[in-house]
Amino acid sequence: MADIAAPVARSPIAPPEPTAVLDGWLVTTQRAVGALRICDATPLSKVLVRAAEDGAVASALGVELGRSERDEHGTLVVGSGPGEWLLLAAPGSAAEAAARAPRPGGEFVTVTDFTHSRALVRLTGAESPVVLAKLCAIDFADAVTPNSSALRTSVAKLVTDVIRDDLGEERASRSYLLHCERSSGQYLFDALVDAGVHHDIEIDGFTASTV
Amino acid sequence: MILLPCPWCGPRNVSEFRYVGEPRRRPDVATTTPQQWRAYLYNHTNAAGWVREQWFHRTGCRQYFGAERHTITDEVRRTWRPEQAPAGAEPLLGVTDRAATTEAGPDAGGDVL
Amino acid sequence: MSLTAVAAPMRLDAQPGEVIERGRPLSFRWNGAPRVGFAGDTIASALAASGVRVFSRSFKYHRPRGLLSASYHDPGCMLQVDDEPNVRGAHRRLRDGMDVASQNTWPSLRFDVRAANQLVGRFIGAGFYYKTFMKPQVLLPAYQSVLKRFSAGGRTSPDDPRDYYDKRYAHPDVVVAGAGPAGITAALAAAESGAQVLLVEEEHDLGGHLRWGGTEDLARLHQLRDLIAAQPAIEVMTNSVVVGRYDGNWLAIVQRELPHACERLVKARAKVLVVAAGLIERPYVFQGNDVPGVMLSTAVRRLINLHAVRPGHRAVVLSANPEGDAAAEDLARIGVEVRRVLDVRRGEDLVAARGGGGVRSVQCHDGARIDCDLVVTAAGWTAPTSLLNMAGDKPVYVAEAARFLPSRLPDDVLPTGGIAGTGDTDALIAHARATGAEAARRAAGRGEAVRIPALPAGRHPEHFIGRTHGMVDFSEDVSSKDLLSAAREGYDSVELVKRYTTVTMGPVQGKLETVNAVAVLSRATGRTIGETGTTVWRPPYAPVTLGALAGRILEPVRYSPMQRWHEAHGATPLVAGAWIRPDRYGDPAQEVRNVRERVGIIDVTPLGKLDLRGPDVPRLLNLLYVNKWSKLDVGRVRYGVMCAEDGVVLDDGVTGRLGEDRYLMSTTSSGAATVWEWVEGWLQTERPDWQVHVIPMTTGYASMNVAGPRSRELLQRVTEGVDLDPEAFPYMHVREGRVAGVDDCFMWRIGFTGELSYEIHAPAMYGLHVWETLLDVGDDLGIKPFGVEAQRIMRLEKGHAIVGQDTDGLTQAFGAGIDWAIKLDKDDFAGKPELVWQRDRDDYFVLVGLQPEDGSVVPPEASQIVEGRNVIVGRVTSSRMSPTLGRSICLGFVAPHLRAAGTRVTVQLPDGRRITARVTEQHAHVDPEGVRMRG
Amino acid sequence: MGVGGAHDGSRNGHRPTARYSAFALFTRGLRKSPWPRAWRAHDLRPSYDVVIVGGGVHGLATAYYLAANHGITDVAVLDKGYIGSGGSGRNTAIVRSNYLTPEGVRFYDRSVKLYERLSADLNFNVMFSQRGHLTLAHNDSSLRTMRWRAEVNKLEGVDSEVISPEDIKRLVPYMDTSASARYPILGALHHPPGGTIRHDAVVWGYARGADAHGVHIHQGTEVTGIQVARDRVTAVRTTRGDIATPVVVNCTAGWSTLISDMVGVRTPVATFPLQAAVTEPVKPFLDTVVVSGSLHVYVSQTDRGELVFGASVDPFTSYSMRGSLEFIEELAGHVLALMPSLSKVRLLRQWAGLCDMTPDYSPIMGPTPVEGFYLDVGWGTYGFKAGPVSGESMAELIATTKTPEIIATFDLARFADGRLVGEKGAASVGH
Repeated sequence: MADIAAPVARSPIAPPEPTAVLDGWLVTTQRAVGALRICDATPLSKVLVRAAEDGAVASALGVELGRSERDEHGTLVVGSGPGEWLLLAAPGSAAEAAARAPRPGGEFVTVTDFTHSRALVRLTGAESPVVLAKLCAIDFADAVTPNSSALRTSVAKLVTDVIRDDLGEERASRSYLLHCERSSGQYLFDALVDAGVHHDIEIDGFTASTV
Repeated sequence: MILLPCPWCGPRNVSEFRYVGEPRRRPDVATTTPQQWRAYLYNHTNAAGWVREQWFHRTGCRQYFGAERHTITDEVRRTWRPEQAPAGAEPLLGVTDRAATTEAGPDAGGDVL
Repeated sequence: MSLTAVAAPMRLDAQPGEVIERGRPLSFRWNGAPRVGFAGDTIASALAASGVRVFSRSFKYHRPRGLLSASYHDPGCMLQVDDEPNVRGAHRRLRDGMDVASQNTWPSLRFDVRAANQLVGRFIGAGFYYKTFMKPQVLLPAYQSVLKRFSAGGRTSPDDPRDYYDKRYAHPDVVVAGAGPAGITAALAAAESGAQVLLVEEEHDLGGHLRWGGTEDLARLHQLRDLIAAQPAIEVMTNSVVVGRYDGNWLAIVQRELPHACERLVKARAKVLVVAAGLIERPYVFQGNDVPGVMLSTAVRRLINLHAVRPGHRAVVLSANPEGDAAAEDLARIGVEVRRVLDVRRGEDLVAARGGGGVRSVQCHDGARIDCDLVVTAAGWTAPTSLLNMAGDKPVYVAEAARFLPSRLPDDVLPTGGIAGTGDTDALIAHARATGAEAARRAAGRGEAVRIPALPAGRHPEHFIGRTHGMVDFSEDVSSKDLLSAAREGYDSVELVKRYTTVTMGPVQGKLETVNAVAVLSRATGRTIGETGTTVWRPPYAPVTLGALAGRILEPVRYSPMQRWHEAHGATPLVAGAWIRPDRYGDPAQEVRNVRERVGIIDVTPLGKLDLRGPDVPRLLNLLYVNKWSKLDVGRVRYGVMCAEDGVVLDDGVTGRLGEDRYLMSTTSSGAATVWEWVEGWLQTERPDWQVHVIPMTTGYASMNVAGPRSRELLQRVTEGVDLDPEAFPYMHVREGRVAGVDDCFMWRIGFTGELSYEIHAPAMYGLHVWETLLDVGDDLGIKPFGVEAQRIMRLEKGHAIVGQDTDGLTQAFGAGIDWAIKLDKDDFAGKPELVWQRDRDDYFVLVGLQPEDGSVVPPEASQIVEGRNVIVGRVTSSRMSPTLGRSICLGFVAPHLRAAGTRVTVQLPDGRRITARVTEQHAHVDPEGVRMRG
Repeated sequence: MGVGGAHDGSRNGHRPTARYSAFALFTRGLRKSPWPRAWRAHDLRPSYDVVIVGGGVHGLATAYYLAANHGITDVAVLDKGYIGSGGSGRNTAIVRSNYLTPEGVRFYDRSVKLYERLSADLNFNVMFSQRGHLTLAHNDSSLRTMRWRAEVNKLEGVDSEVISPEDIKRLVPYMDTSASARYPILGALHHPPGGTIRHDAVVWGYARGADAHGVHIHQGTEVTGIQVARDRVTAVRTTRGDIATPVVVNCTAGWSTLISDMVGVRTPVATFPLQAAVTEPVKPFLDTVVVSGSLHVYVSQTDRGELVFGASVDPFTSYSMRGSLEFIEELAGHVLALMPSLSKVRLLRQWAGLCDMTPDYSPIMGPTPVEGFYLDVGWGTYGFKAGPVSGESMAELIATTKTPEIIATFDLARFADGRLVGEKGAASVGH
């Protein structure tokens, strides 16, 4: 065996300098100070659960299509499709999250670590719906897509899961997670930055608190 | 931009969907004649009025579903999941592009392996 | 006297409603000469203030043209502003430093040689070009080059930058198109009823005609503006237009001249659209109606009251309505000598206006001839029903009111204001208030219907065309005489006359001229205006820049985890659909040699990958592929070909069995999306009872192929947990292990290049790490990256067909020369019946290997294989110079009688030469026995 | 038996026409004497030898050639609207013959040849401008298809050649031929005989020519039914009355299924809208027709300076001709991808027509199982350019009851027989 350096995980989105390794991932250490922030959240663990739409797995997870909820472990469970759930958890915890996924006997269920297969971006700030409105035909008004809404749609002509996941005290800070297949991650990130450029969007580095 | 009510996701712009075509019953492979099989491949009612057809929610839930659309007004009066087809409707067929298509557009993958 | 006064002899003292800021003078250039104006001026008002009367020359006869409507759709005022063509000079606000030029003039506005066309006007009436230049044919290009010189448009340049344009979506409850008093009132009422409202106004300010009205109008204007400002539920867009209403109340709104963008397209899904577009004043058709100085009453009132510009010195006014009377009063107030007011309601009329560069006199119905430099017409109003038509309305003509009124509209479109009927301001406002409230109710989908009071049609003289012929379409130079003769020749329906004369087809889009054209046609055919009908109004309502329609460039691009490495190492990029890939790093032939002799590595991440789970996967594979899958052991991979139901080859790839119920299917890069939908289609609709989950993994794995005789040695240095011994890990097998310190990597032993090779699929986040490690660790073995081109060469050396290149849209599986894979003894698979019949036919072209007898000649791909003079009996689908064999090699289709190995075929090269090529025994040119890849 | 024998061929009567010429323009201008009608209106007769459904270029050309080439003049052309109100007046008036299959090339080349002399034949200037036609290739596979077309074209004697990005830049200086373009241009198929024509003029010229031979043109006459007895056509029912006839020709586009359904003939046709748009005039800068199949767009500039744009058909079937916003958005994006400097040019008008698509991107022409019922349908997006040759061949077929060789591969039976025409590979955008 050759002498091989320990692998560093990389997001498809190039981190601006300066960078550091956090939880095994190369991330930017830039910090945003403005009101509108975009963060590459790809290091989050992503687990896909597939099962019957209305079976035991569905009731165990308890999250309907189009909604998202945090479970007692802090994992964000997203009803991302019919009979399909996306679990978002802290970096490096995919195996634990997968292990916790319900597997009732007799039901056909598939649990897949998806971390390496997807890009994840978090857009935060009161103006984030305005930015999204440049790229996405969905109505981001509170009445239509309140906090915890989740949907898959076209963002910048790319298939993207959009999950409204407001942050902060009382969840008062409007925030969206955008999740797409990995090879288009840089494209999606660039499109969001372009859409936010006249709203003074700033790039924010990934931190543990991004979960 | 017409709205298509996806049975799972609700109303979305039609650009999120791929039009599949009029559903037709797949003939029994063991007994089919060339005439039957090619009618299945190629023929359409192509009606000017209410038609039953099949769509695929490409940028959403990625499910196939049925719809009843008026081909003159483009009004969609109902949609259904494959297992909920209304009486008399042909079952939805997964045989989406029954005949192969070679059309290449920006969204096609290109020409290399 | 101030400098400004000298430069602007027609500028009036301050007017009560003026929008110019006299404290902010602006300088600009007009056809090269310096001019001044004020902030708030339009280009046209500044020019008019400085004494300019002629703004352009007409399209065909090159008649001088002045201001007509002094609004966005003024046909005489299309200007070149800097690098922007066709700027609406009567709408665009003046900016400091603008370089403004007239467009349709050569060599100059004052002296235009093409004005000679006026003299020959009687010979070149509408459609004259259909009647001449038929023979000889050679004259036609000459004629066309002459015609091109007459193009009225502005100038573009290949160097013009693509400016910043933008788009956004909106989801308002109610959109109000038009912010005159009715629109404002409707918006307020809707907002008060709880609706989120978008109020869209084409002009720079809210208020419609109130802006150029008297004291009372101005008081009302300020009151309405205050109410709007206080209403947070209304978003106001000025200098913006609802340009289209599409199915589902999908509205296209264009915002112009924004701080960051030239234009922005807003795509609004409105629950309810309120159309309050007001009325457009219609020109009157009489001789000389296009002489500069003949203007509409609204133009005169705009010039005076908004921009403090004196439109002339001595005026004659033709008035059929109170607005015309008000214009006469405005003129008198500012000291213009109103020499006569011809009142249509009393049977008075205007017969002709005379003058060249400007009007000098008019002739009246009673024979009187009056000298003047300004003729004002107020002949009536056109309802701009475009948006209503787009919503399916067929407005009906009401003769007593001399106008069209809306008839039937969908529930989500409501008209109000002048477009809906006639009434005094109070009646219109009451209508608008009810309409706004009802719009909000319909948007909410609940509440009790609000009764909308009916508006009367009103009364107005039908005064479209006078007793002389005049211009109907000012932008296309179509006169009433042209329309008449077209109707006589049989072009007597409204659509035919439009197409024959081009009336209404110019940049004004029929807003000023449609109703007049219909009036002329109805007179010519003896039908009523109602019977004649109007042309179809097509979107957009106002012209929209291509920039706004295109918006920002949103074309998804896909990169593998190693793409940045490729770029840093000199790779030539290859655009392959959405993917950007390395085509080559240097000489592809050298890259090939390195693989054949040592070891190379290629990034094949774009290969489609579907993770298939579940007990029914083998049934699925049996259904999708033409070959058999029931007995694939864990750890093995197999090549498969898919056909569509017509038997045409759809895709190919290898699928491996990773575990008891887990398979990884690979597809071609370009076919990845299609195959995924194809698989899901069968599962969701035809075989919903099967237990299979399909998980797309294409970019979950960074895929790289390590190929060459030293590939095993290289991998032994970095692989853990996999025995790489050929006995333990033979050809067409798959193993899972740790590569370069990365867990969960899959390795497939397959040989697309024909070499001993390992395809490594590493979790994508570690892709770059694995790639760099392999290159680093393999340095002493001579590892070099290779690109797509080298891979194409090697796959052709090996005779591997590419679906879509070595097959086409009609190639059924037997034609691809893969008879060995097609298992017709399976009960069913996609396309099976067609393949059964194809086998029985045996009349199809088939793919074979080909080698030119002269190995130095590479017949370009798509060279045809011919017999006799021009009978096509095949074609070359792939061809390259083989670095391994030192000769040219091909794959190609040949007719059935040529398929036998050893047959000589004739290939016609694109340069016309013909060469001979030999059909080879196998598709493979190099190592047909597969010794190297099985090693 | 041809239908010409049923009646005296000149029953409808020829009439002297006022010849069009520069001299006549001049003399009439001097005398201020008006031109006569280009075609006449008639009462509907109770019977005709031939009834053609559809007063577009196909129907009128068929009528014209029936009369001019075969002396069959007892012919009625019916249109539910005005002549040319369908696809003939809604297409983007591009003419070319650079098809992929030998039979396609031969067929369209015949059409180009007829177009070249049509102004003289009809004494009506149709303004055929053979300004050249470029089909861009943005990737390897489309470049290969372009070369395939060029090679087949050359073998059939049609002028087509693959040219380089540098050649393209010379022909179209506005084109972004840089390698860094999102869809880089690798080459193009250059087809010098291709060009544009004044589409309405073709309709009117054929109408005037047919009328001069005695053909009756009935506008505003909608077919509501077709009577069939013992598998033979006997009469046509219209909104203006019934017509007895042994021959009905379906020359409609968009609505062809509805006409075929009247006699129970099933065709593999699906109707899709095809949209187009035009800009305001700008000074002429584009001399050739430019097509990009990968970007689904084609562009030409009229002599007046307007840019005319077209695209591929809409993504789903419909009989709607209302047009969509997403069409012009996508179109503008693709035009600017090719010619970025046009961002300030304004789109003036958009419209839609209906296209009857067939599975193999080729028409359906010929007899049907119902005797006397002929098809000239399934014209997809390429019907206009085939107008003259279709009229000529349909006329020959009706007059002789023998299928001319040039349309033999376009028969209806090919679908059931599995003999599809191989035009599909070239036709991602068929203009």
